[in-house]
Amino acid sequence: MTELIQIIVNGMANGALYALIALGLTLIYGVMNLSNFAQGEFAMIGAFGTYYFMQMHMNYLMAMILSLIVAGLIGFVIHILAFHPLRKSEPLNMMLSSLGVSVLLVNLSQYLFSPNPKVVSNSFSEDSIQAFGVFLSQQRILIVIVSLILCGFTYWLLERSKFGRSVRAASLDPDTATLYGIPTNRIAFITFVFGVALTGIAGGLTAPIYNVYPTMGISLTLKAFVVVVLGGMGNIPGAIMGGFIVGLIESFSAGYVSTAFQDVIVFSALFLVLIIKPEGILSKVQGEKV
Amino acid sequence: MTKTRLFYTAITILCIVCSIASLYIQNLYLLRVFILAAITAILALSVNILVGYTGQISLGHAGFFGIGAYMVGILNVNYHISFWLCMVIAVLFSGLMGLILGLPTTKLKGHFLGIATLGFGVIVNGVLNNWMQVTGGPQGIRDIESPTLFTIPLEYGNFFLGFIVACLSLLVLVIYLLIKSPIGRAWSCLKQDEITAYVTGIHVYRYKLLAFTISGSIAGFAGSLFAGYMTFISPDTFDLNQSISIITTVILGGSGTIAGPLLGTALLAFLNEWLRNFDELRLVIYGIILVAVIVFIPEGIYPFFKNKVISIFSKRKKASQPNTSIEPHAGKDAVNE
Amino acid sequence: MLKINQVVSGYGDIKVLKGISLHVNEGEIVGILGANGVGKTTLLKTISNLIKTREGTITYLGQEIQNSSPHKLISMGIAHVPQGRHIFSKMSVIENLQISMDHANKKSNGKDRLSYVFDLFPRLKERLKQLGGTLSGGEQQMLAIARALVAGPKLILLDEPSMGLAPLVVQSMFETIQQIAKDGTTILLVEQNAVAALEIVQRLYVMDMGRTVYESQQITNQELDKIKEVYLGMSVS
Amino acid sequence: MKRFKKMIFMMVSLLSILTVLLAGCSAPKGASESDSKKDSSGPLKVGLVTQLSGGGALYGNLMKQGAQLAVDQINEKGGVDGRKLKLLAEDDQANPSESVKVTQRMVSDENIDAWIGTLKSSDTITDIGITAKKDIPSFVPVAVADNVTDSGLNNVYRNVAKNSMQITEMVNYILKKQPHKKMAIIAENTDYGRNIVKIFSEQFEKGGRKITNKELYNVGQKDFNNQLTKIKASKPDSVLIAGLVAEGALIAKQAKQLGINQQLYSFGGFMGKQPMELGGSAVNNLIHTDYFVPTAKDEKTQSFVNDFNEKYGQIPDSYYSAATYDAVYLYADAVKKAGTSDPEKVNKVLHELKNEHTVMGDITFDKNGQAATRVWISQIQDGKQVGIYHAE
Repeated sequence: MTELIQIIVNGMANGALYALIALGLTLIYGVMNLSNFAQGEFAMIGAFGTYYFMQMHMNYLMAMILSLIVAGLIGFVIHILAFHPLRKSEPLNMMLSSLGVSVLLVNLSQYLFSPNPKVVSNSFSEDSIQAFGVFLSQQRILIVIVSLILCGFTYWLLERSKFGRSVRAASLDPDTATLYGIPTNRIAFITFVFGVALTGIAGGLTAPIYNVYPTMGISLTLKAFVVVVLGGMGNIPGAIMGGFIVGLIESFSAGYVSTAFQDVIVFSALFLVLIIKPEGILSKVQGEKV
Repeated sequence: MTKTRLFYTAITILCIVCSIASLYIQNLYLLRVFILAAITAILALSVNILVGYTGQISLGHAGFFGIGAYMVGILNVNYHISFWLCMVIAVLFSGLMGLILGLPTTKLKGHFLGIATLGFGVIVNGVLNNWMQVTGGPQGIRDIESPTLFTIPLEYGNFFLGFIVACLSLLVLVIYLLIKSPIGRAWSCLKQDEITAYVTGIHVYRYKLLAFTISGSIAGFAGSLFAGYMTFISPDTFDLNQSISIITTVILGGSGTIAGPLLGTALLAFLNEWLRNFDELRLVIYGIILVAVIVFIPEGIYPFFKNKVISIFSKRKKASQPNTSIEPHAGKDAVNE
Repeated sequence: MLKINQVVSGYGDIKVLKGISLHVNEGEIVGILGANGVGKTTLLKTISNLIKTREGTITYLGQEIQNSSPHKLISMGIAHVPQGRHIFSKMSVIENLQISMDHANKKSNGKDRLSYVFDLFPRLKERLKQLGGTLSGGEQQMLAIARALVAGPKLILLDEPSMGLAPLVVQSMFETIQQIAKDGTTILLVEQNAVAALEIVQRLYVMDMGRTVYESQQITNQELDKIKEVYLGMSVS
Repeated sequence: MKRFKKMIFMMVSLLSILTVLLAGCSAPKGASESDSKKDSSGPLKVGLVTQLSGGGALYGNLMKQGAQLAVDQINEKGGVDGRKLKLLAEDDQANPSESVKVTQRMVSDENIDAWIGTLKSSDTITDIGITAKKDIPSFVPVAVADNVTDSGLNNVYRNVAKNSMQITEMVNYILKKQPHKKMAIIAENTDYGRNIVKIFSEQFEKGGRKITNKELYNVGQKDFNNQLTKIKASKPDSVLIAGLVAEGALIAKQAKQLGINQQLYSFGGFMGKQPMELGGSAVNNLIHTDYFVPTAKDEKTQSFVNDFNEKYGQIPDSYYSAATYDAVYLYADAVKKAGTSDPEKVNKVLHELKNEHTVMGDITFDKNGQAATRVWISQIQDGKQVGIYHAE
């Protein structure tokens, strides 16, 4: 019984993190129609930023905030150089460009910061809380809380604010959105920066539990893609939901089937969903994106 | 007609020259580079059938590549079946896998298809890595028999290169014929607009499945060649990076053309080796070049230069022959599609 | 109000508009008729700058607008109702309207405009919370026009409002359009349904091959028959 | 008709291709084994093939640093018989075909005199197949899988204990000195990890103790809660981490956070101070095998540690640098002794070495080129590595 609860807790804790990364990915996909394979690299940037700012004797919170700004700025530059020129080109080209960006960022950071893992420790990172034999580290609790807050904020921003309306309109039908006064290019810019900054926060949050090293983003990107597809691409509640589902599938398959086949099972689940409900598990209204 | 014949003659001469030249390459390193490049070229051609001719994305082609290689490895080492028979089985089996993958995924589009095929690649890699009893797990399979073709031992790099160039030429020919056949026309039709294709009476689903099957079996063929050449295979070769590098090759070179993937392979193979001079910055530069090429030449290198050449030659003719090629981006601006 | 002078534009290598000229006066309903593929939709998109003008000028209220950003036009008073309606399908009716109001020039009287629109289309008021994609074709067209109107435009570019609608709906739609014009908004109407359009337009152009081939100042019955027969290929019975 | 002509034409082209191919039979076979003359006055070239990009670059760079230090030192002292050493380090991305390509390039393009590599055992085996064709002395300082030195090649030398040696030492130590009866294993899903799982559990269970469960993780994985939860549920009294430090330290940390406070064991990956840096207090009391102790009171070790620290500003505390450093020295000394860089003679000298004193211990290569180096059992105690046991 304890084991079952622990498995669920593990899954939910990881799920919250996946949701956060997927959130950025799904936003960017929605507005730019870009499958951003460099998404995880922004988590890496956020994590490195957190590490180096903390080396300058800043506190964890400060370092995270600064590093999310850094992630956003780098995202801005990359958007100008690698994605903006391709906005009218085929989506496949943008995706490929993002792959190039990923290679570039990973290897550049390896060149600049060496491949050695760096350790970020804050006051939460060591201890965990315990209830009925179930353990959860404090840092993970922090991740869950921050992730839920950010997911909620993003949801509110999109659904309730004027800016969010513009973003949704631009993602549904860019040309018509333009006709009604929405500067779609600028919206794409802002969304991209916002999306990668969110992922940057995720990087800063995970730094204390996962350590910081150049290749840390790659597996996060893959997870985020699974989450996004499960939840329906460009669908915010779907991404949040999908995050938890992937986290749970992972922990259950590790707990009851095989740890070695964990990834195989996750991707098989993805396959099943794609076959049965290609538009994602949460989507209600059918209707293709233009 | 004369143009076509010229094309064939050029190709034939090129192949003959390559085959002969391959026998006289003294440098074993260059030989290895060429052979591996030729295998990559076959892979690129197979992905091109999906990406270039039918407009489907595949981010999991290393899966087929791996299935082909492992079929040969497993059958040859464990059951001592001759290499050539293994190869036939591998090609058929990976074609079958293509068909099976195609059954659910051909209904998907764009990014969804991309992620689904990516998932296929991850699943295959996971199975290769973990199904210890059959695939040997991370250790891979060693001591695969080096093939012998009519008493020519292909373990010598020169002969293998000659053989593989011949295979490649044959494949180019087959694909060329395929593209010019009704199948190819159906593909290009459904690539442009599936609904129109459907209305025109093309069985879209079936043609997509066919593309998946053919593409899978060609990748499997490349895999069996790889197994025969390396005589050692392990799951590391058939990972996501491999899938990504194949599709990168195709798109950089120019998808939807035959010369594009070949040119892409040649350039990337060259780039990869040349960049070794830059030590630690190697992959940084590689990334920059990748992004730069896509940003500046999104249509691919081959079509770009071809258009350049054509525009130089056709300046005189322009008055009499209006350019009727339809821009692929035209639809993007249009609100009504 | 709107003056188009020798405009050339198109997609990629293909020129669709080959030097078209026309003008719209304030308060008019001007129709542009023509067969499929002669460049009517392209013309509207060129006016609203979704497609770049390559040669020629577009003057709106004495100001050249061919180089301004497309998203600025709505605040200048030009609203474009695209062909096929293109409402935001996964957003509610009210959100569709809000989007347009967000970027309009005169924010102050947004409420008035909203109530004006609901007077015109009471149906929409009943469905405020419904997602755009779930509306019927006629309702979607209403929403598309309403969305243009809440921005408080001086000029509406209407692209094939009758497309895919039942004849009865078309009739009431055209009546509403007439009403809108009466209320002081200038309308440039592109239609294939010539019969219906001819009922309401005050002036019309016939397009062919990217040019205007016919311009009529006053529409008489005699002229109507001629237009129908010569330019629109309809037999007059 | 047109189509028919086309077909004919294509058949002809095809046939001609095949003819050329068949004509190839009579072509000179010499191409396959060219024997270029080596320059015997230029620098001695030492090729190092290892992973210098991606996750494993962490270890590959340590190898490169060790080799570079040795090369620089030897050159400072005037080289070997007046010939300088030159290190060529290339990245193989831990990819088999890249590794083969790079090795081949070194062998046939650069005409290397000695080869050192790689991080992964499976790639190493393939690569030494290439160097063996030219009898190039090949050193394996890092890859520990048993079968690297099982291939019967005459030119391969491993100056580090093979995997089964360290596993045996560890099992013997636990059986003799530790009370733990039920052990869980968490292993990386590579041949390294898989081999440990296999050999360790065989020997451990032969000693009458029990393995409660075996969990696998992928290299590069960051979250091990799922594996650890399963391990915890099986109620072991100790946990064995069969992996390298990048993941191993995280495993130790996350195990603590899950309330697994049992004794941890591991292998060579936990050498040096990196485990403490990455794992903090979580790795305290962890017991592991050790090939190289930087604090050993050995003169050679101390001078290596000092020189390395001077050059790179850090203490070389894992065997990656030390063993690679040794490999360069072993080769240079062998050339000195043989008086020539002729591979045949150098190989002979290397095989005849008796208790050559190196940083890694006294080296004697057996007929397969395997040296029996020291294996210590160390424990991390309050942020320090302490040698606690050494089998005599």
